[in-house]
Amino acid sequence: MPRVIVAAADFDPGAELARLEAGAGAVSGFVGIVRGESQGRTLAALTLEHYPGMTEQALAAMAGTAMTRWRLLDCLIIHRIGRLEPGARIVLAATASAHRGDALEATAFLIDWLKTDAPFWKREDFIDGHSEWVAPRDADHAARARWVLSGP
Amino acid sequence: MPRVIVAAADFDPGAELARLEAGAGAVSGFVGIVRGESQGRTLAALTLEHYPGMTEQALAAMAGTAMTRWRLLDCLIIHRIGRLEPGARIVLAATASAHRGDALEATAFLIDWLKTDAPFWKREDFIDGHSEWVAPRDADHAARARWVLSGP
Amino acid sequence: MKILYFAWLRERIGYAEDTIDPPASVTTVAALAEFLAGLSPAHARAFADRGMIKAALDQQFVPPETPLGNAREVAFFPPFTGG
Amino acid sequence: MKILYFAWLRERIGYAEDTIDPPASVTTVAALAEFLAGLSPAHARAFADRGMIKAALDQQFVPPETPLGNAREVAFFPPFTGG
Repeated sequence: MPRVIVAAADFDPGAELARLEAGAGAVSGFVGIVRGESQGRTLAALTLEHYPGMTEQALAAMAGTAMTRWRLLDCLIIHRIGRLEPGARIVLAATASAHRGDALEATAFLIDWLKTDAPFWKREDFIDGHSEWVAPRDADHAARARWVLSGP
Repeated sequence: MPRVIVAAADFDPGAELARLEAGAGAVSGFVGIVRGESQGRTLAALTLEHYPGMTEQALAAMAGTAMTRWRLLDCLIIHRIGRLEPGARIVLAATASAHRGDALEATAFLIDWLKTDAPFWKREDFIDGHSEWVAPRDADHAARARWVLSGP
Repeated sequence: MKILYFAWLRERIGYAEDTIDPPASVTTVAALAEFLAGLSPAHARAFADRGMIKAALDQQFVPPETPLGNAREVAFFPPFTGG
Repeated sequence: MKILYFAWLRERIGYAEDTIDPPASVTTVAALAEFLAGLSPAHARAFADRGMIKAALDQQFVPPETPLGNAREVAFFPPFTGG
């Protein structure tokens, strides 16, 4: 059963991956972390906002799509919200399968779709006091398009 | 600095991934696990053999190639040897980068090359007493060829 | 009808939620955005860059020409950036 | 010259290592395999399926036609299967 969590609290990637190991041959995990700079400027924090209800639904739909497109035994998305300082974990996408290809591809799919299709918004607060809302980059849309054009 | 470990001892994926998080924006990890069956027969254990010296060298070269081909901050391969029962971890490949694409692709690269280019041999011991040495599958060679034909 | 604002729309308007009863002439998401832009100078600022604003009807992402129908909750927000 | 056997080669031969001084006529990896196959019935069995056997000279993977040169360690093994 795919699991989806949206919460302010931090998560434990090791414990989550261990939970996916039972009965699997392959477990793949991706952890996204707040970087210390953006566009060459030093970041004080990232603030993540979501749309309660809609966001959880969108992530569940995404996890469901991954379970259908690849032979997965399990699938997990954890996404944090609120104020996150550099070095903090933002997101975990993890999948379990019998064979490695399914887990690796499905994890990349989840991360690419999270960038463009999950109802989250990010504000970058820089140490110089300036703040800016992040717009999705062209590269993110290109990464997502990979999965639309070519089925597994 | 890429790290390479070949050992009988189990490893802690969570602790290893946490170590890669420092300064990174993306950490990707893959854990391979002994499955309970092979070719429809129930497995008692997998026995992994390596070539001391040559194996470590080959893994270090592979990690070095990954560091050169992708923009990685760090890279880790842990591969177990000896008798491993179903459910036991066999291998961990993990990478850290600033952006997600590098970590995800480099991890897939490491796992594909480990299947075909690392001096390891596996014997499957089935519960019916039968034993068989595993030969690399055509699919493994096809997966490896992806990385030879198309540069990142 | 409940109207929700997210990210810089919410910041520009100064709060997260309006409850309004739009006139009968407002039948689509685009027309609703137009109507909301006239509510106050802050709303006008928030809705100025109309091309950058996306919408959801009852938590379903929809294009601007979508009829409001019996929607009870309409949300306006910039493009998503998760992950 | 140290000869190492791995996986089913080791199992068929019954031990992991030979130390031999091959005749001067044995100048390549393939010729060495041929020579080892003649050492005992167990060696003959191990080296029967020559097409399935790979080799390394001083821990460098090499093709069968490679000259032995001054190699001090030659290893024979089936194809790799890690991961």
